[in-house]
Amino acid sequence: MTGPDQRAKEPTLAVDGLATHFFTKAGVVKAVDGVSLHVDPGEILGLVGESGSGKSITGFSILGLIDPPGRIVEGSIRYKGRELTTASDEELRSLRGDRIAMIFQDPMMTLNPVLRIDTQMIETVRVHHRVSKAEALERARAALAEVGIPSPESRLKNYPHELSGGMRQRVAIAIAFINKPDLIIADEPTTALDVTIQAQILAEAQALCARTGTAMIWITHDLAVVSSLADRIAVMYAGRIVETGRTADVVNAPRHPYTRGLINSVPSHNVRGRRLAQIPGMTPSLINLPKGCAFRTRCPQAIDACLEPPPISAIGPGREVRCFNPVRDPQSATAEAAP
Amino acid sequence: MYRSKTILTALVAAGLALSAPFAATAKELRMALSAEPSSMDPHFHNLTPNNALTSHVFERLVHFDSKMKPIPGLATSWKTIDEKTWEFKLRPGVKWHDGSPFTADDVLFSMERAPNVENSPGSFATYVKGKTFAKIDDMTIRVTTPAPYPLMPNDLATIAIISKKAASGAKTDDFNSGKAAIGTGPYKYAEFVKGDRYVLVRNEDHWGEKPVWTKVTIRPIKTGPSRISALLAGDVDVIEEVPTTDIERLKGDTKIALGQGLSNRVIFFHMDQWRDESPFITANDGSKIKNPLKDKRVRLALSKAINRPAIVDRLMEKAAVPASQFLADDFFGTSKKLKPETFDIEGAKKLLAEAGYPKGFKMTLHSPNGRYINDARMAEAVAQMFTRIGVETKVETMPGAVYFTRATTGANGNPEFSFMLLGWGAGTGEVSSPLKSLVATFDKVKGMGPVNRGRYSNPVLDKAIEEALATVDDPKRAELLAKASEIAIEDVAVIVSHYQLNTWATRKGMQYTPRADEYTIAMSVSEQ
Amino acid sequence: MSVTDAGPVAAPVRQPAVQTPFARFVADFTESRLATFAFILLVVTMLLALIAPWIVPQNPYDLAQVDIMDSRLKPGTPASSGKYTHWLGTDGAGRDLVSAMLYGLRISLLVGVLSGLIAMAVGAAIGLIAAYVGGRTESLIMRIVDLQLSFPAILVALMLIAILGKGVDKIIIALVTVQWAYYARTVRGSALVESRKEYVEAARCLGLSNGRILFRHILPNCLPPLIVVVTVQTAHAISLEATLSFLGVGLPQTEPSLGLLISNGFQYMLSGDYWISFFPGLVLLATIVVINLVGDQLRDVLNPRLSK
Amino acid sequence: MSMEPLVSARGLSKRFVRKPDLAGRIAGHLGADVREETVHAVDHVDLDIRKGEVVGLVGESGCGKSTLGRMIAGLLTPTEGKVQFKGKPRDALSAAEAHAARLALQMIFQDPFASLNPRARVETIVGEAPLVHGITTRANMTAYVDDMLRRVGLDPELKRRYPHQFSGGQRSRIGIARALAVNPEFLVCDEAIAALDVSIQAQIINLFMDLRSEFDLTYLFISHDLGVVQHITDRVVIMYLGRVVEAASTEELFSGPNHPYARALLAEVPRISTEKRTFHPIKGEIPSPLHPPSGCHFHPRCPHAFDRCRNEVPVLKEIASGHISACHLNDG
Amino acid sequence: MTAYIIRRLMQSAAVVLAMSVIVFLGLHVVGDPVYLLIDPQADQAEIERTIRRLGLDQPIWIQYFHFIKGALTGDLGTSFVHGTSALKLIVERMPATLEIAIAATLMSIFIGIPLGLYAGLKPNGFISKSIMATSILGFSLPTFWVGIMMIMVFAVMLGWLPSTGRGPTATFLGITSSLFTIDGLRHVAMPALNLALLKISLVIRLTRAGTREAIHQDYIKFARAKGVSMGRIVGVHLLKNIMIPVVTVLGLEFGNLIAFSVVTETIFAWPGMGKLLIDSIQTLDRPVIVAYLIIIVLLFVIINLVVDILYSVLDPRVRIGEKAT
Repeated sequence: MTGPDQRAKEPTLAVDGLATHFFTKAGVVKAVDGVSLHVDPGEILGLVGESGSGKSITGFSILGLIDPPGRIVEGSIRYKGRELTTASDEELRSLRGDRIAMIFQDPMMTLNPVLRIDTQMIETVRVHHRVSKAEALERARAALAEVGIPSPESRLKNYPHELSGGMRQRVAIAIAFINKPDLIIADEPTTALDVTIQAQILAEAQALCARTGTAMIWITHDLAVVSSLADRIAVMYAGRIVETGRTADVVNAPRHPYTRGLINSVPSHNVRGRRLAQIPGMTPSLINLPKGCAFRTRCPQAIDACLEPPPISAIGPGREVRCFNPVRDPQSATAEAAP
Repeated sequence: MYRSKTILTALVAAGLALSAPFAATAKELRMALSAEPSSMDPHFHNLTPNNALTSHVFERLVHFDSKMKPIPGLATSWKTIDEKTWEFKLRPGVKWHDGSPFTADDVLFSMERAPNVENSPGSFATYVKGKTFAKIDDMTIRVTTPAPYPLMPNDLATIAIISKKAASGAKTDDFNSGKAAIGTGPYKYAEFVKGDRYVLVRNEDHWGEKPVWTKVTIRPIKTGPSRISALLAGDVDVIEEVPTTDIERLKGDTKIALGQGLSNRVIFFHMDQWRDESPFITANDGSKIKNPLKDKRVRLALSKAINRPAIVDRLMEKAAVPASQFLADDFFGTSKKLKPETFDIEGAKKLLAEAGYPKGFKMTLHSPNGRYINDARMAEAVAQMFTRIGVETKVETMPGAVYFTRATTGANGNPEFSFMLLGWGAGTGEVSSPLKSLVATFDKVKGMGPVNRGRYSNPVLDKAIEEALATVDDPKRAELLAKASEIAIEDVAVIVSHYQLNTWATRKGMQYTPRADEYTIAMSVSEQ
Repeated sequence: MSVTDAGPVAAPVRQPAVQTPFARFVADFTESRLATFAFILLVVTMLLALIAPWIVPQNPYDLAQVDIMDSRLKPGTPASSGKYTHWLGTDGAGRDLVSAMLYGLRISLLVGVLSGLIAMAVGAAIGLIAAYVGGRTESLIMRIVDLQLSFPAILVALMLIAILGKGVDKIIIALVTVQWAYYARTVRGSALVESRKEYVEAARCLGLSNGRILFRHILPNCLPPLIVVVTVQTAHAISLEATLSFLGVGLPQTEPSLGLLISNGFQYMLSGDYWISFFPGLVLLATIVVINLVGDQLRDVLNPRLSK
Repeated sequence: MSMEPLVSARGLSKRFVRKPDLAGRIAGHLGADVREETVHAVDHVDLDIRKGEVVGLVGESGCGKSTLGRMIAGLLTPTEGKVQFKGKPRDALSAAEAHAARLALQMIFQDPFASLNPRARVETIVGEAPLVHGITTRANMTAYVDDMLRRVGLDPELKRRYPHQFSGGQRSRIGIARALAVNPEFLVCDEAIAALDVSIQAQIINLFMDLRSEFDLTYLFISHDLGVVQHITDRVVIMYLGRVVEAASTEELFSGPNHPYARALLAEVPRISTEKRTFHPIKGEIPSPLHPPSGCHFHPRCPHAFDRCRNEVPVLKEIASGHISACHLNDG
Repeated sequence: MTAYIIRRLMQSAAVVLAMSVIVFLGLHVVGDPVYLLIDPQADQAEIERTIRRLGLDQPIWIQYFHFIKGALTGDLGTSFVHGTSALKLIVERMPATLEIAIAATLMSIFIGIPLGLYAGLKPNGFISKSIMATSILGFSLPTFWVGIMMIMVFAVMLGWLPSTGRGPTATFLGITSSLFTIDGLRHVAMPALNLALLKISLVIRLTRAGTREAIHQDYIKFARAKGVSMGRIVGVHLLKNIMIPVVTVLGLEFGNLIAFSVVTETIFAWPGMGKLLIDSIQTLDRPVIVAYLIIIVLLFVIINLVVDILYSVLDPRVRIGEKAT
């Protein structure tokens, strides 16, 4: 669906060298430090990273939702060619929820508990479009039906607490899709849900994107989820993207030692009952990152050069890795792949 | 729209109501009281604020002048027919507020009702008891007593005369609602909002001198500083019971005038003189001792220890007079011989040593707080003074609610305390009242010494009091009462401290004529 | 052992040294300069109150040292004995105001702190028992707590003082009566929350005794909200005592607290002798403000929901 | 593996009942809608765990797996049924035996933050129970705690610190050390790795496996993560709304799940794949345990449901050796 | 709902019973009102007659029994001091107290919420810090002290407002209140503000705390991500959530307001229930005290009910009665 041949087209979103830092009393937290990525129309980009890797902050930065003490210190975010880092608050506001929407992690917390579903949906329409209340309500109803909510008419009259977690997340997705945005940033939208519900949500999201041509950035810590969903994957570690590429390429042949470690840590990727191939150590503090490559201290194949920060370099079409000493035998990672 | 219109209407109405009395001759007076009258029923409760309020509307046969001398009221004159019979001539031509004429029947009706009001927490029965009223004609009343009774006019000065026609079968609430509040007085009932305001309008048909004010609004403001503030802010014209602390300042205020006068109230101390061991007196080491207050020398020593001029000057802000006896010198039956005990620390110490207490003893002084002017501070000051002569004195103050029960019947029906601060206002305006109540031997049957909380007992004094009470001839009785006072004071039956001065403050241009009975009434406010 | 390849675990770089919860708490607390200042002021105030008898020129509660002749002296007037100066004047009974205020502060703090502590002990015990025992006992206790809380403190105190009479002990009894329920509710609430936490389950799993779990594990973790309540209630108690004194049902006349000093001096407000109630008022206000400031900061520091 | 189960549950049930109070009952008499509400968290479950075995307990939220685990660990009292330890019902144990059983059954908790007392140092957390129970002496406690920490891969130097000074993975290790310190035979791991990052998860899973061989431990491994369960367990039990629907050896279950729910569950587990996948999720949501569906709890979502499923509760039947399943389809 | 009301009723019945027993016994121990009320000149016979007239000669339990018997028929006894029905006395004075309590509540809402919102949205600004510092003053100043200061400044020195007392009343929609006249409002202003001061501080703090907490909630961030304007976020999303604790606390504090009016009414000579109570305590007017407490308990029941209903209106997650258990 996407590929190098389509790169000539203007991407829906292009982030270049984004750095978002938090200026706390304890020091500067470099939550996002030089992230570049892009999504094309209708494409699903999986942004993978563990907690504290800066993946959510990247999402919020795109929407201009970084609050003090955080600040975008560098880089550019271009939505269809429009620069967002310098855009006014009002410009950003008019984009949010209309052209770029977001879905949050915890469905129990994202809907305002004291407002009815219809209120929360209608306002999303009316804040961006001059339509009548009835028209907005109709769109809300349609959006609910679109995400597979049975009897949307009556659901509109409900308060969030009257719905289950899965239902609420569907409502949140419906709100995200209601204005037919060009881009949706989904921040771990299925992490808090049960497996069967997660599968339902994934199915809905996939179908919707395909249907509407909306681009999506799917942020997650779970490689397994994106590997079956995303067109491309970007792996983040300590505020930086360490590897990007088409999903199959990244999963089959991870080049960055971290990506490989991550894939190998997944139990189902190991022989049952055997010790897992684990990454030693823990995620470093973002205030006090190791010099050079942030993964250096945990990396089994670190070399002296890693004391310098590695640049991200293209190693193939649409395939980049940030490593001085990338994994050479990509097959080793997937050799034991199960099932 | 509807709302604003209604409010507007209400405002216009209110405005009219307010502005109407101001037209031409209208003169309104606003007075603030320190206590809240509980009823418009003049027989409901014998209480100063009630009596003061109701005396605007209702009159008595005999009135007290500002010095509490009996003067004609609804009775124009009275005389004794014999030792046990008094005859009162009623004032002719007096009309009730509803226009009906005042007659002897109303008097008999009033005397009948006064002691028997339902739910009364303190009736006038004491003043009616033992008196038989008879109508001679419409304008003449005769009162007979089983024994010679000289205080007849004083007693009858307490009982309001109400209209038989309007008040037959009336309950206290009927007076409050105005239904039965038909009097003969200089003011008519207009409004009674309990705790908020009491409004009176001038009775244009009154028989006597017409008061200046056409409309009187009386409001209770209990807190002293608030009362003063209301006066200073111009919200009221007259306030009573000016806190002594503010007298100095108000004297210097050109917008304010003060009226100050001697009251019928004496502040004194009762001393336990009946128990061999007094509960609140111990030796300095805390061990029990024989009750030292039984020794006259000790009582005298304590009296000498009190610096009365200092109390008057520093504590009462000069709103008091050092006391020599039960009532100030001007009152009927006082002794001209008695002088305030002199302040003499050395003498006091000497007397204590003579009595066998060279190092003094420990004592607790009990006092109410908020019942008399500066009572708690007074107790504290006196305790200081006693401590200086070696009698280490602790002060315990308590709300009147607790204090009077304990002081009267706290210890199995007897007074609980050893040394207590009290005040006495002679309601009858003469000396027999304190003598009979405070220092006569406690005797339930005879009704003597009912509040003799020290249980002082002196047969000589009892005899003197009884003799005086049976003497109808005024000069002779005055002499006997003075004699009795001298016996009591010289034996230090009680320690008297000072007579209170009552202080009223008015806005400039008005003057309050002070009253010894502490009444605050519109008739006493004159215009300058 | 093979597990060690999980690390020599990289020492956390955030905390350079062992940091006790207390040290962390101190660090958080001192983040606000105002609160730190308030805390120091509070300590100074308490110290002053504590050592009052040794630093003031006069024992204002000893009637032999107080003379009515010295009443209402202006600030700066020398004492009649000539040995010292009434820097803040004297009150209506002739007490040196500096002395009276420090003694009054003593009483006010004593009343506030003691009633707070006793109420805390009583309330915390009842709250813990309620949370621990559960069932009907808990319902009963909590209903009583609700009733107590739904009834205005000032009315209860007023009635109690009217019934018990005056005195520091009586005031404390009354204040404990109106305060214990706050503690009971707080402790029960947090004890319930804590006892649902997994570390309590873990302790039970480890076979630790109920008493040990209750007092060594649950109670210490209920302390933060309790500390906040103590500060708030102490300030409240001091203020309530002052109000009761104003209403004439407070402390004995000869041993005035700050509240009683104000309420006595209140009579002089309009007569120009402002100092009699102004200075005690200032000290009372400062004390309560300082306690509240400390309590506020405690609330912020100890509130897990606001922690960074 | 011995045949005698180390721990077994017999007909274990847990019901949570909310009874209306006096006022509620009066209101009920007056016609108000006041009912007693009952949640059947666990409904007649039988389970045997043999010594040295790792049993996985799988199910989605609200299925009662945690409640079951806590009943087995002795933290909750069953409403009905018995837990047997080494063949003896727990309530029939003598005081000393009960004490021993209590220590032998330990639990590892889910939340690495809530499961450690924030006001205790690591040495207290780990050392308190052994000291109280006389497993170690005060004099030897330091050495004992150091040893425990080393075993779970923590630097003993850190033992004077407080929980908030550790990362999630380290806290998990502390929690494991605490349980190990009383020499347990059996560990109930309740979602013990769910809150950890992927890379740390792997470390802890490895730790569990190492400890198992080192101390001859038996595990009940409660998890919703089928990937982990598949990797670590010998046998898997699947629960749905308080009931066991299927149990089998791990290999057999993962190669051939029988119950439609088990099949759906397995199918929907996201796996790392190189292909974009199309999802075919089962319909509907998990019903409220307050009002569970009649008959087979799964019938409203089951693609194969027929009348019998709505009316009759299916019983667990052995469909192959050691493989039991509760589905009416197996009868037809 | 029914269960809830029954529960409330049972609870309040228990309170009333407990309260009345305590007050009866307590006041019995304190003293005899007769000595306060009766004319000092009265002799022993008259004192005893009065005691009989007030029914105080009976053993305390018989007095209590009579009270209960009367109470069941709606008669809460006759005031010793006023000689009229205690209930009537209180009911007559209730409007005045409710007036300042309502005015004070409105003040705390309309002053407290905007200030609290501001302080919560800009927690580090100078103005916010000033607001918070001032609110601590509001907590700390003793009511009586502020009251007299207000009189001195606004009535005596500036002469803007009347010093004490209640203004003229007017009737609007069947309610007679001084809130409906200009002069009445001028009279209400100071006592109400005096009473409100503490509540304003409370509302400021609640609102600020609520704002600070809510602003970090996902649903606010989600609303921002939807492109909703800040005005609507604060005015709708935030405010509706903050109102829940504010209304609850204010409702419950309304009772305290009425209770604390004891102090304010004393200073401002406001003819309300509080002043009646303090006078009655001073004169040991037991029937009034007991009746007052019963009325207060009933008031609390009503207030709690109203608060709970409001609560469930504001917070759809709550069903009436659930909070109470």
